[in-house]
Amino acid sequence: MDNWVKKIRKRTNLVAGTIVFLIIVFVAVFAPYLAPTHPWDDADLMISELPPSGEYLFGTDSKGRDILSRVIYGSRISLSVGVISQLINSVIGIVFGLTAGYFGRLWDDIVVAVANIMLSIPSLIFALAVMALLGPGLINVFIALGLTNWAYTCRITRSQVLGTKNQNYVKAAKAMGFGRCRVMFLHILPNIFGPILVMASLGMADAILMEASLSFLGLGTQPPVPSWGGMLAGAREQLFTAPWLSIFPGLAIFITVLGLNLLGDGLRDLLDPHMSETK
Amino acid sequence: MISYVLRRLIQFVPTIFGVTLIVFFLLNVLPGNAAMMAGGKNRIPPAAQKLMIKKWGLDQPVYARYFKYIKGLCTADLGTSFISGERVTDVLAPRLWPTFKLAVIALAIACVTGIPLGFYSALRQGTAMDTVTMIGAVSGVSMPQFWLGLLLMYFFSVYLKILPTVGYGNGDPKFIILPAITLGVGYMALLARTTRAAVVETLSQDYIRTARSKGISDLLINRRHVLRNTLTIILTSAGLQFGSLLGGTVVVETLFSWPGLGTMMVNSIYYRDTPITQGCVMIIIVGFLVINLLVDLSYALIDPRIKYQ
Amino acid sequence: MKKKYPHDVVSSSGNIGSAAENPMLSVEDLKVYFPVETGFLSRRREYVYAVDGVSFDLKKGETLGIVGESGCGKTTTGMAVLNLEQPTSGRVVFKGQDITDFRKLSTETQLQLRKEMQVIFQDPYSSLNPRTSLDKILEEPMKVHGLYPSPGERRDRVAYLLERVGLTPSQGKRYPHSFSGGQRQRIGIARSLALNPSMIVGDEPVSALDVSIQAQIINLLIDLQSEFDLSYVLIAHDLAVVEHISDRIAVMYLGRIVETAPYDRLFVNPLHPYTQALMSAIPVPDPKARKNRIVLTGDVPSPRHPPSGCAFHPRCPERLAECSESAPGLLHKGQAHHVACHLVR
Amino acid sequence: MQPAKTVLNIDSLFTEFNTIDGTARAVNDVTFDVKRGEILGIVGESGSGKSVTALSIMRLIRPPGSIRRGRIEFFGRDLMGLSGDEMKDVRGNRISMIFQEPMTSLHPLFTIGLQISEMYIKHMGLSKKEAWEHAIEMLEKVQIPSPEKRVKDYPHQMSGGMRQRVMIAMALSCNPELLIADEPTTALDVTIQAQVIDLMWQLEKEYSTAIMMITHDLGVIAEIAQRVIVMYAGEIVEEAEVNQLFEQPKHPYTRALLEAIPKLGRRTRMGRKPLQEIKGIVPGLYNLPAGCNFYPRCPEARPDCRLSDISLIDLGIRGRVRCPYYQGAKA
Repeated sequence: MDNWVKKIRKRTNLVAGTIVFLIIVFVAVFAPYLAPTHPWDDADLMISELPPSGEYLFGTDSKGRDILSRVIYGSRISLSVGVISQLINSVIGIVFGLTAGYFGRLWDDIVVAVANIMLSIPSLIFALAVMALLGPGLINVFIALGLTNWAYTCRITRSQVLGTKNQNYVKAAKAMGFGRCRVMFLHILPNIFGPILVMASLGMADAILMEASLSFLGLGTQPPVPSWGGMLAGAREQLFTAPWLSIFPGLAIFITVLGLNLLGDGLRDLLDPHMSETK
Repeated sequence: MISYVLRRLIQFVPTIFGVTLIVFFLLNVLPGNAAMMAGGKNRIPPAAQKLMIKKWGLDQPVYARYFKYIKGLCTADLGTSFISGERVTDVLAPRLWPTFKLAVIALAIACVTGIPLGFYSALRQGTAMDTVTMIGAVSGVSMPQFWLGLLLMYFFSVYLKILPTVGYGNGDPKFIILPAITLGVGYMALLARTTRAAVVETLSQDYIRTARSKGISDLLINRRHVLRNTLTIILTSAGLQFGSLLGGTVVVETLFSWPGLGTMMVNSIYYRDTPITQGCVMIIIVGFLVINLLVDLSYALIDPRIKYQ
Repeated sequence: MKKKYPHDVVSSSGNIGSAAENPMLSVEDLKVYFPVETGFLSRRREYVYAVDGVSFDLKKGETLGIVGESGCGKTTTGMAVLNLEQPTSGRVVFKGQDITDFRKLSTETQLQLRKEMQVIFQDPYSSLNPRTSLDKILEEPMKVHGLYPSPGERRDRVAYLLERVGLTPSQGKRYPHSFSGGQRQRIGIARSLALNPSMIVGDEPVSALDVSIQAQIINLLIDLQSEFDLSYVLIAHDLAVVEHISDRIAVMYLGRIVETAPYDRLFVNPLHPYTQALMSAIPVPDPKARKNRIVLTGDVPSPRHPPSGCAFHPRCPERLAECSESAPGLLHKGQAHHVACHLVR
Repeated sequence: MQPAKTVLNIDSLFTEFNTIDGTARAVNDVTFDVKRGEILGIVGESGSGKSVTALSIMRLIRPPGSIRRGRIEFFGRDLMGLSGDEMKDVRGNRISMIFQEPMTSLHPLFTIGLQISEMYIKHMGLSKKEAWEHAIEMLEKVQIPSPEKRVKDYPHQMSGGMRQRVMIAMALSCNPELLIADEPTTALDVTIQAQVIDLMWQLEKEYSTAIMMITHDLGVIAEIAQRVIVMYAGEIVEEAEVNQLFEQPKHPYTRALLEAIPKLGRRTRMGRKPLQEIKGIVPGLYNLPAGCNFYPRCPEARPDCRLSDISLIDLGIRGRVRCPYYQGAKA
């Protein structure tokens, strides 16, 4: 156990990623206590486009709203999109990947074919198509992103199952007459959970980036809900007059996604000794 | 080898078919909706709606329309726009070249910088340079493109005033610099990470130890033994990740008002012009599939295990 | 620790292996083929002929050793007996019951059979679930089969098993990664005993272990056999290990048994040229015994394209013309010694 | 070149691996020499340091491992003092090595012809074409049928035994003075192992190359070696001429090892006696016992064995042994 502590400490990326992630969670949970003003009710055209100052740390936007408050509340959108859509992804991907890998035969062929078709559609393009169908809105973003990346989880899960299925401890479990569900969920799943966890944290980063992109394009979360991507949508026009509008929401996305990517990398190094011996 | 190439080519057909199926049904499951929303937020009188529904054949069942669409695809007919009534192919044709140019230049920037960086980093594992490069790479992967674009725009156009902000500039090369860099950076970072991982993995192989035991110089080991093996791994993952670059064109084109397929697609979604959206999606996906097909075919040249299959 | 050894049968009487009484396990003309992907566009289906007509019996309390080189089908035979591989054709009869179509049997029968037949694997590192503690590894099968229903009984049983294989019950809370290879193999053996089976198939149970550890495990297996009243099918490539443990030995080559005999007969009088070559190829740990070996030429052919006639004929130093034409059947040469070779009539 | 008696002389070699779990002393004060044209067997179990010793001689130890200290004299010249480029002229050219895993030790994407040619191009400065011709010649020497065809093969088209022959051809191509064979037959089947051992015998006579044969298999050692070094937990515990080692093993570990292996035909001749076990487990290199490393498992251990480190006792012509009680135990 001592070694685990040592190993985790040596992984700077894991530690940094975890800290960033915890900070984002903290900010999202306690947003009402941290934000100086309400993110959209306190619009006041008298104070529009003020540069960052002691009073408005991040400045104000064209409608006179405090950018710091909006960035703080924006963490709730990003985090919920990341968690919920990745949860949908993981459940679909794990169920299909596990059953396809374990049962094989026709079911496997079908799942692999569908997953391959899904993988041949660039994720953002697919998400855009789903948004075109459903129309904008936060709930629709959950659904669109939840349906987008499951094929990656499915592929990883399936390949892990194929590798684990022939491990002798699985054969031994079969030889002792254990049922299929017991073997799949109690013997195989716990042993392939590492790579799935890695996928999940990288997938969350991806989902957050995609939500920001969708909102930037005006097809994601709708105003006045303070999505980080949406806040940047109009920023280009004010680049000459109020560049700070572009800085802070983007920085927030960047740091959050970076944190999750570091977390994913760190987990991979930790859980996959094959890859980690290099550091 | 011929059998391998043939097999890959034939596998291409059902994939395309599957993709059209998914895309078509995704965009057409709500038949009335498209007509209702056609023309954007301006509501159309019910009488006109009925007329439009009839005109576009939206009263037919989805599968019938799908077969019609497939039939059209075979003759390179992507349908007609709901808004302008023009043929989709005519609308999209002038948009192809700007997007293609943007994607290729971004790809070139990414490959020329990303692969050497990853290689360099792997060979100097654990050094400060390696750490800096890899922090840079993970940052590049995490960077939202529209934000990076805004920052570049601010620095080069607003602050230094040496490059134009947005637009196509009638093909003036100055205009493509910022969009191409913006689009390429994420992909470059991906390539650098993939390359580093592949090289590190290869370096730990037994046959590299064998090469060392033969007294061959490090340069030759890296150039010949490592590179050759790494190439297949990089190509595979570069092909799969190419989708992120194509998806990025939508964002980057919108940010830089670049007259390509991406802006067209976003606009068509605003205006509920389904045939146009569909056309854009299909073209982008086919581009992605073709790239991956080329990647797979190139294995046959690199890996003898496939050649002799 | 003093060990009592089961009395050794020095002279094997002729009844070993004879079908005088009902055998515990009887395998008849077992075939296991694996389909392989062939070239694209070709309609022809190809197979790996992993096991191609194997027959043997196993009596209660007996140890049958199956030896052969990699690719000879010995492991597949073992897995087919346990129904971890589906036989393509042939019959597997266990305690008088035909179990070839395992999946068609009722669930209770399947469970009952699983309980009776257990397995020990070669690689002690992949044979234990890394996320399960020792106690759980041993308790889970008991729970599933409803043996030792009360937790107290189960705990006692686990403690007993651990002690019996040379571990201490206090180690039960630990996970497999904290044990060495030899200790893991002990855990694997304890697991195979958890259900009180009557037959154990051991797939190369000692070949992955260090020399100094091998002896411990071999001795343990021999001790347990009499104590738990077990029959063994022991698959191995090391003839010396097999001779030490087995009552009867079957030599396999390319999916078929070429010779089978009581261990002492086989050693004194190997009849098949392959058996002779195999024995002569084994390096003897005695420099004085350096000898002129029969060195076979060529490689073992692929089980995808086995040679015609006797599969051994391309490498056989004594082959006859007919060897490439017809495959010899197993001939009884007396005293339970069977051999499949045209030279032996 | 002046015919020297000693090809290689290793003096107090220490090689360590520094990992997150601590420092593993993989090779601990190892001293021995290899004489011209002899086959020296090094035998030991996993973790005994035999492979690390070989890699240390080649100076192929990669981080986190490193050679702490020691001299590796090759014809009187200390390899530790050579520059990287000078060492590359030694590797493959004058000392070459064969590895255990024939399946993974050859580059999968190059023909075997090219992989052998590299040796001639690098060390003899031959042209590609000449090197190719030599490669075919080498394949013929290692008895690969129709070498002019097989030279264009890729490794995946060959069996394990064939690949090991290719490795041998490659290793011997520049006629090295020392060949280090690290478990060259372990991954092979017995009948193929016999072929490879046979081949090595023949080539040894033809090339009069000194061979360092590393294996865990005492049978292989008895077959091929003239002198034997037994290693345990990073240390040499015994060294002796081969007949002496098998007839009069001195160290309790060697004795126990010889008793522990089942020998073909023994049961038939003498009935089944239990194999003599060596109790306990092979010690981890991170926490070696104090005093004699074998003490916890030794059937003949005495209380003072663990008090202080035991040094290797030189018995002159009878070899060396790391046990002060080797005589008492013999009786």
